[in-house]
Amino acid sequence: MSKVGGVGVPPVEENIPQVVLKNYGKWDTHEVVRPGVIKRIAESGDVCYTVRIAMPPSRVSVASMLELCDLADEYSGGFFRITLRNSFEFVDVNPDKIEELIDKVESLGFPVGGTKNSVHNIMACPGWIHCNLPATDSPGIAKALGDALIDEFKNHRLPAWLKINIGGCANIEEALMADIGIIGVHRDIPIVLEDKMRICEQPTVIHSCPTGAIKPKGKESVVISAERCIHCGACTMHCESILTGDPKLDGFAVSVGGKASNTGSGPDLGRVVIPYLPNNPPKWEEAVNAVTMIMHAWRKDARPDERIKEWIHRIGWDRFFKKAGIKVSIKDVDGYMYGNEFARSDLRFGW
Amino acid sequence: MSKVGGVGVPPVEENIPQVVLKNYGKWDTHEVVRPGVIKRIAESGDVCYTVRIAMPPSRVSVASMLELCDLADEYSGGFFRITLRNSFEFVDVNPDKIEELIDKVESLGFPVGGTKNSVHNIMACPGWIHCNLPATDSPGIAKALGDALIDEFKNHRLPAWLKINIGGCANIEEALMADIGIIGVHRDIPIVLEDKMRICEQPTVIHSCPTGAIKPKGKESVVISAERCIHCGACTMHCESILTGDPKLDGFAVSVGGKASNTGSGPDLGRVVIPYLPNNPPKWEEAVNAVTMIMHAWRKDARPDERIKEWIHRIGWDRFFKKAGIKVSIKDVDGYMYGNEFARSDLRFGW
Amino acid sequence: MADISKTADRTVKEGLTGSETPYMDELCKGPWPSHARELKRTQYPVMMYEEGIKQRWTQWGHGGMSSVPGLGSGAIARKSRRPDIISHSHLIRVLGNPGTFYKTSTFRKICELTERYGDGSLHMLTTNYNIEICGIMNDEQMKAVTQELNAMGYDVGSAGDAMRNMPDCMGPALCEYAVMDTPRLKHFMTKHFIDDIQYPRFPFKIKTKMAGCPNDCGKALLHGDIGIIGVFRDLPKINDRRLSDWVNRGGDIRWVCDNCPTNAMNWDGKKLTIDGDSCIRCMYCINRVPAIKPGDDRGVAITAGGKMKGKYGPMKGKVIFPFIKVTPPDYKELVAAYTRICDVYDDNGRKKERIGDMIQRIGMDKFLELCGVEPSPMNFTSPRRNTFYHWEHEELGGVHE
Amino acid sequence: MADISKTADRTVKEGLTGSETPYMDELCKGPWPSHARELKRTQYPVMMYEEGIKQRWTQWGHGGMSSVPGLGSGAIARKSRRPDIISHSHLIRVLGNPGTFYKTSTFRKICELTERYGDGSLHMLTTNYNIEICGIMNDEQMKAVTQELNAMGYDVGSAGDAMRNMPDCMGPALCEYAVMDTPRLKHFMTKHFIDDIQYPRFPFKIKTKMAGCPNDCGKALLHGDIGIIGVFRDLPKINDRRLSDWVNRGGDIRWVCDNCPTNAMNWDGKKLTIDGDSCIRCMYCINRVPAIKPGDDRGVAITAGGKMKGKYGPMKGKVIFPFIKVTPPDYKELVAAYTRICDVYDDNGRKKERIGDMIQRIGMDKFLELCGVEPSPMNFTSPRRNTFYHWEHEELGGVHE
Ligand code: SRM
Ligand code: SRM
Ligand code: SRM
Ligand code: SRM
Ligand code: SF4
Ligand code: SF4
Ligand code: SF4
Ligand code: SF4
Ligand code: SF4
Ligand code: SF4
Ligand code: SF4
Ligand code: SF4
Repeated sequence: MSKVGGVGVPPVEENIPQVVLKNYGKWDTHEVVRPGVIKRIAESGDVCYTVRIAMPPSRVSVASMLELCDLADEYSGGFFRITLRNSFEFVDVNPDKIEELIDKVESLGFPVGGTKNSVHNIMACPGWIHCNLPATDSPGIAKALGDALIDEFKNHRLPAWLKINIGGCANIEEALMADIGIIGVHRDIPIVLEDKMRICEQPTVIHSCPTGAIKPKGKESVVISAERCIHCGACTMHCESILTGDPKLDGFAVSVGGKASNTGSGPDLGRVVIPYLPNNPPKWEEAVNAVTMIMHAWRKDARPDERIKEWIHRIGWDRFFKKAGIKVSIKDVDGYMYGNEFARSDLRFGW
Repeated sequence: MSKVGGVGVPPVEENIPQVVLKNYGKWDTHEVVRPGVIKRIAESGDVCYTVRIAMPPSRVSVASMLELCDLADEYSGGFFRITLRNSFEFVDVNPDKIEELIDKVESLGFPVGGTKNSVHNIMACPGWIHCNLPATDSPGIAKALGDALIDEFKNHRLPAWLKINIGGCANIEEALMADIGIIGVHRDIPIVLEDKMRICEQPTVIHSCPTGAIKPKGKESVVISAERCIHCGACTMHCESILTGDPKLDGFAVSVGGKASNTGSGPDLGRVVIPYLPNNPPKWEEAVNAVTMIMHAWRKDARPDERIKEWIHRIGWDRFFKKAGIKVSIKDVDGYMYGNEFARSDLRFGW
Repeated sequence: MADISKTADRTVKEGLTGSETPYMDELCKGPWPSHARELKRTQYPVMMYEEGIKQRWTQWGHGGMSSVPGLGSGAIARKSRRPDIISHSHLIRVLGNPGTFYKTSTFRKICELTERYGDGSLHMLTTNYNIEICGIMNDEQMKAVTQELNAMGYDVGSAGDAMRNMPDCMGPALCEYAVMDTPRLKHFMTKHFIDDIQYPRFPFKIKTKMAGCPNDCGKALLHGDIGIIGVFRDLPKINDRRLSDWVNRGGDIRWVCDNCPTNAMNWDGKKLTIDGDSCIRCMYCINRVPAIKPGDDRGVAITAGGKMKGKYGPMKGKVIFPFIKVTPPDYKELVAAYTRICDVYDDNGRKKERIGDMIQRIGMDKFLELCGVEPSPMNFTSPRRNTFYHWEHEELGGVHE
Repeated sequence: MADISKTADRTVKEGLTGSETPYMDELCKGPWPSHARELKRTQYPVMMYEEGIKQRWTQWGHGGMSSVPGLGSGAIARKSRRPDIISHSHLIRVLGNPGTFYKTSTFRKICELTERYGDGSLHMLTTNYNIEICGIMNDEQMKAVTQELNAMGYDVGSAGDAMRNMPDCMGPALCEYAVMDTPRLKHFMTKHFIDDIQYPRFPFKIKTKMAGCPNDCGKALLHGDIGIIGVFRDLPKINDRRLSDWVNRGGDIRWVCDNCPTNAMNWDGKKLTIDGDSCIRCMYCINRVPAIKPGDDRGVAITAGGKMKGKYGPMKGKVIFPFIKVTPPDYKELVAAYTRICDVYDDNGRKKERIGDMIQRIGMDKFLELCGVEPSPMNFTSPRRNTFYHWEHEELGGVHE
């Protein structure tokens, strides 16, 4: 059979416009001329305009991509990027044609924005579209949030940027790395399909559990202890005969304060401040309310250029919960057997 | 047989002078009129002078205590305190008599000082005087340090105060809580006295080891694994037949940055920056050099009112090691199975 | 080829048209781009999603890494729990381009393949920055797609216990802050390690993430099993003339100084100085002031152990090699350091144990030793608190024998 | 009585005189008070220490908690590894006075007892602030000493797996910062819990440490198995007139503002204000400025889990009850909270497991629940990072049955 793979990725030069190649490594500064449109100025004086649009969560049709390709051909010499937040960017757009492009692409249903102090493109995993582990439907929530926050996507009115990531389960994907994250949580223990059990390899399943919650039951099946299970889904991932999820109990948690860069108080993962909200498609009111509540408290109180993490760093968690109107529960206290690191060892209280 | 115990401690009123009782809870402010002498002023206008002296590490003779009692009778109406750093304080001294008292008490061999921005009294455990676990001789080191730092005890010339605590072994006692701490470290595994072993209860000993380094050897004895042993001494503490210590290998580590109060960057235990120095009585040069080296680097670089912990907090560990002239070793990296918490997760380097 | 595509045994057309999809119809409304609308424009079995929403439970069944014929990796297989709608639906992961730049001419081919062999839906991009071609039904199709991609100079992989796609940021291609050439490094690394990307051989997945500077748009430190991030050691460079122009044009330098995390900046009204004893190269002043640029002593920091789940839970990466020079074309030092980490993982990791969990288990000190790192404060936030050392035989001069 | 003291079978006089003690003689020199000199002024078997120094190894053997006849606790027994010098030497722990104030009249009696029954050496004080009467040779002596102490209103205890002495700071007796009456609380607690101090019954020792304010001179948070520390909830009080006097007399208020850890202080040149949204009641401004005093809404925070060794190594205490009102004479709320922690430890602690290690093992959330604490941010530095929750049956509405 003929060879497969071993190729790698195309060279950089193949997919970038002339101006980018010419000024590669020689960019001097940039201006965000309007939400979604970044003007990059090179030492040579050359400029390169990019136009950024939001993308549908997790899945896009070939039909839509081809429409975007048509626009790219017409306005950016056929060049585009998918950003690290999965925004779509037309690269090297003729400044005089920008408004025209914006009209056309927005009329196709792709809003322009998501730069600087705005809500950026929302990242979400496939959830119920294609995965077997989700406790919640990331794309559905992303869509509901996008609809609610569209004006903040299209404007630069926030103290700093607001990034929202959504993961359908404890695998979490991006959620904890965002200013606000949504993470699917299973609450019931996985279901063992006794009859099917023999297709899986008992030792492997037992080994897959981080907390040792899975014990053998006879030669062929296993039992899961509710005391030890942390609902991580690893067993379901590794064994066909263990099902995770319960329509009546599944839901999601909300985290805040993720940030990657080394500025301010430095990089850190977010912290989970709302342990559980119920799944409520297709409008996902609970998710929308939680996010907007946090966003408004931050917006009202933060200093310019202060991301959610830095805002909390300044005012302290004591005051965050008050200002955000979130009730503290015992679930906020890290008691995971391998966690336990956040117990307080000072009296520096902000009553 | 007649009753023993059940008494408790004498009431507060019994051991405090009139002025203290009268102004109890109504003290308004204080001045350190000279090193070792604190003047406390009450709302009523009353004043109370205390005179503080250094005490010998861990042991004092009745003879000396009686001499101090004589002075207390003469100069402070018979009242004194032992502070939380085991300094001895004459309480309520007549201001006109302070110089006289200072002369007399210093001629008895007790220096006056240890207040404010000075080296305070040095705390040390009994070490070789009376304990079976020490890896080093805390009192000997305390004495050597005191001799070397006497001028800093008698003056207020440091950026902030400098507290030095010494513990003879991993039980550590006070060491990690001080600006500079000295902690005895055993390096060899404990010695099992096979023949005596049967006097101890095998399971108890095995259970006493935090890392499970002790395994049964037959019915009556045990073996200790060098891979797992962390030299904590718990087994020796709990079993007569296990000896800890090796004259050729025992020594001590040096820690910095302990602080209890909630000011500045808040309370924290110190960190161990020198993993091992050899025991070298009676002059303990290595200990004296390490402490003075750190003290000088701090003194040279710190801002007024900046304790060692706050100094390091400002300049970062990167620069601390450079400035203190201490070589970083792999031993500085916390790899204890239950530790591991200090691995660096940012790129905020201070080259 | 055509025939292969026909072999797709998709479910009854009714299911697909989505005539009875009240929930998805709801999700098609509103201003934000709708995945529901997108799915309806494809052959994706919409009833699978509609039913999922209705029952509030995914209708999809077991799945995970599967291999493209002739390769060890490259696909995700997915069974369905609703054979009445569809039996299964696989997808292929196409390695993302350097800098994730695309041009329509080649991308249209990818669209065509997706139509021909898949259900017409794409995942643009995954959070590890691959393109997923979805709705592929069988091995022949997978192989065909892969071979056609190969012909275009594209490739697949990045599934299972292999090295995954190595996402980068746009870096010098468009960004003024780049101190490292991420796209070219990505291109080099992908070719250099293509076998490890396509043939799983590690205890668990290895995700390598790259960023061109400490702003870390690649979030490499937070979630890279291995992170490669551009850093500089000397101080930020200040262009005095340009700075005063900027200030005169209204730039608020005082504000920037106030926000310097270590108060390292001092503006006396005329001149800006940066205190070398305080600056931690955080990028803030550089981000805010065009007259301040990264220093010239450049390289990369390599981190390890970032991940989101696993035994010890979410973990940030830890600094292993704080500074490595970047030396194309062979990137010798970098490749050596990177390979060392992978080998140590390969030799010491337990099955399904991520690098981060392994480090937690064996200890950071041990890991650094195994990696041959000369430890420095760049490896820790603080030295250890306990004196529970392990002493090597040499350190004891063999005395205890 | 006299006879009992005579029964002491001390070692050969030669050993004691310390004629051959070059090391100790060296340690007698120099300006700092010398323990060697002190020991030489007593009947302490100096050759034990001299030999220890010479051999660089303690000459003392097994020891630890031992009990005073009629009591469960109160003494430390110590065997010798050098029977040629001395066979053994025990000591008694005399509970420290409230505020550790003493008066010569009673203290001289303690000296006399030390001469009569001990070797004439004292430990003033231990790091848990007891007086140790050293060099006691047998049970009769221990009992005699204890009874004579009892007659004076003094007592022993604080050894073994019991509640230990509960050291306090001088507090309101001499300190202007005190927001809690430490000496009186110490007196009350010692009497109230005297049985638990004298009869070991816990998994391991419980050290309770107290301090009158967040300056924590008692280091209660750092190393108290249980810490009781005075705190206030309202803002520091500023006396404006007094402040401007202080400033006029040269007080550097700007400097103090700069050192406020949360930049909560704002001095406009005339008036000082403290931002209630930023102040964390750290005490700094109060420590530096006589015109600033602690607030009036006062109570104590109770911490648990501080210790220096044990399985998980050195640990700071953790905040359990952030604010408890102090209500003499019965201190109802405080005693209830304190007792609750001890009971939870008693019920859940493993043999020789300190409270801190137990919390680490069972989890902070579980511990707070067992203590009946209504959790607040005062209990954590940050909320949890993982979603690995345990869901109680009630929370699931019994659905999964
Ligand atoms: C295009 C993109 C890189 C790419 O290769 O795709 C990018 C581009 C830029 N980033 Fe970024 N960042 C991009 C994702 C990220 C991410 C990753 C993410 O969002 O998931 C991060 C780390 C996550 C985070 O936010 O912490 C990130 C952290 C930064 C920072 C640090 C911000 C901070 O908190 O200090 C800067 C510096 C700044 O903004 O001042 C930055 C700055 C920039 C600049 C200004 C760099 C430049 O000179 O062009 C670019 C425009 C920012 C903007 O959108 O307004 N970029 N940037 C990504 C656009 C994502 C999007 O579609 O919105
Ligand atoms: C497509 C994608 C989500 C997305 O919307 O982007 C994804 C999808 C899946 N992830 Fe993931 N993961 C994806 C990025 C991530 C990330 C984010 C990242 O890569 O930075 C994480 C968190 C970071 C990390 O790796 O820790 C992530 C952590 C996991 C885990 C947890 C691994 C662990 O340490 O325990 C699993 C479970 C496993 O692999 O055993 C998992 C497993 C899965 C599976 C294969 C589960 C399954 O088989 O049912 C999902 C397939 C869904 C499907 O059929 O469409 N996914 N997964 C991402 C594909 C990335 C790629 O192109 O390779
Ligand atoms: C007498 C004593 C309390 C007692 O009941 O015995 C005491 C007395 C005072 N302490 Fe203290 N502290 C005493 C041990 C401590 C300790 C414990 C220790 O040293 O082991 C601490 C916590 C450990 C530490 O240093 O972090 C301690 C942390 C403080 C602080 C916080 C310092 C800081 O870093 O913020 C203050 C406030 C200040 O100094 O501004 C303070 C302030 C004071 C004041 C000024 C309070 C007052 O108004 O009288 C007293 C005089 C300080 C001085 O010595 O110059 N005291 N003080 C202790 C004297 C020990 C000695 O002999 O030197
Ligand atoms: C006298 C004293 C040292 C001093 O110079 O002050 C002392 C002396 C001993 N300590 Fe201690 N500890 C003393 C305060 C401490 C402290 C400091 C404190 O109390 O704040 C600590 C660290 C804090 C803590 O408790 O964690 C301390 C942690 C230990 C430990 C470790 C316990 C553990 O968690 O593993 C041991 C070993 C044990 O108890 O099993 C120990 C055991 C011992 C023994 C009994 C060991 C032995 O039997 O060989 C020592 C008796 C020495 C002797 O014969 O003179 N000592 N010990 C202190 C007496 C306090 C008191 O009056 O009750
Ligand atoms: S986060 Fe969970 S639900 Fe979402 S794709 Fe990954 S594994 Fe599936
Ligand atoms: S969900 Fe996770 S914790 Fe629960 S049984 Fe499965 S593997 Fe174990
Ligand atoms: S610290 Fe160690 S050596 Fe010192 S008294 Fe305590 S147990 Fe003994
Ligand atoms: S010293 Fe500590 S670690 Fe070593 S064997 Fe004894 S108890 Fe175990
Ligand atoms: S990581 Fe740095 S170099 Fe890369 S895009 Fe972001 S800012 Fe630019
Ligand atoms: S790089 Fe960061 S730390 Fe350094 S001067 Fe600029 S803002 Fe300050
Ligand atoms: S703790 Fe507070 S009240 Fe007690 S002595 Fe120290 S400063 Fe005074
Ligand atoms: S108490 Fe501390 S935090 Fe509050 S204002 Fe004073 S110095 Fe600032």
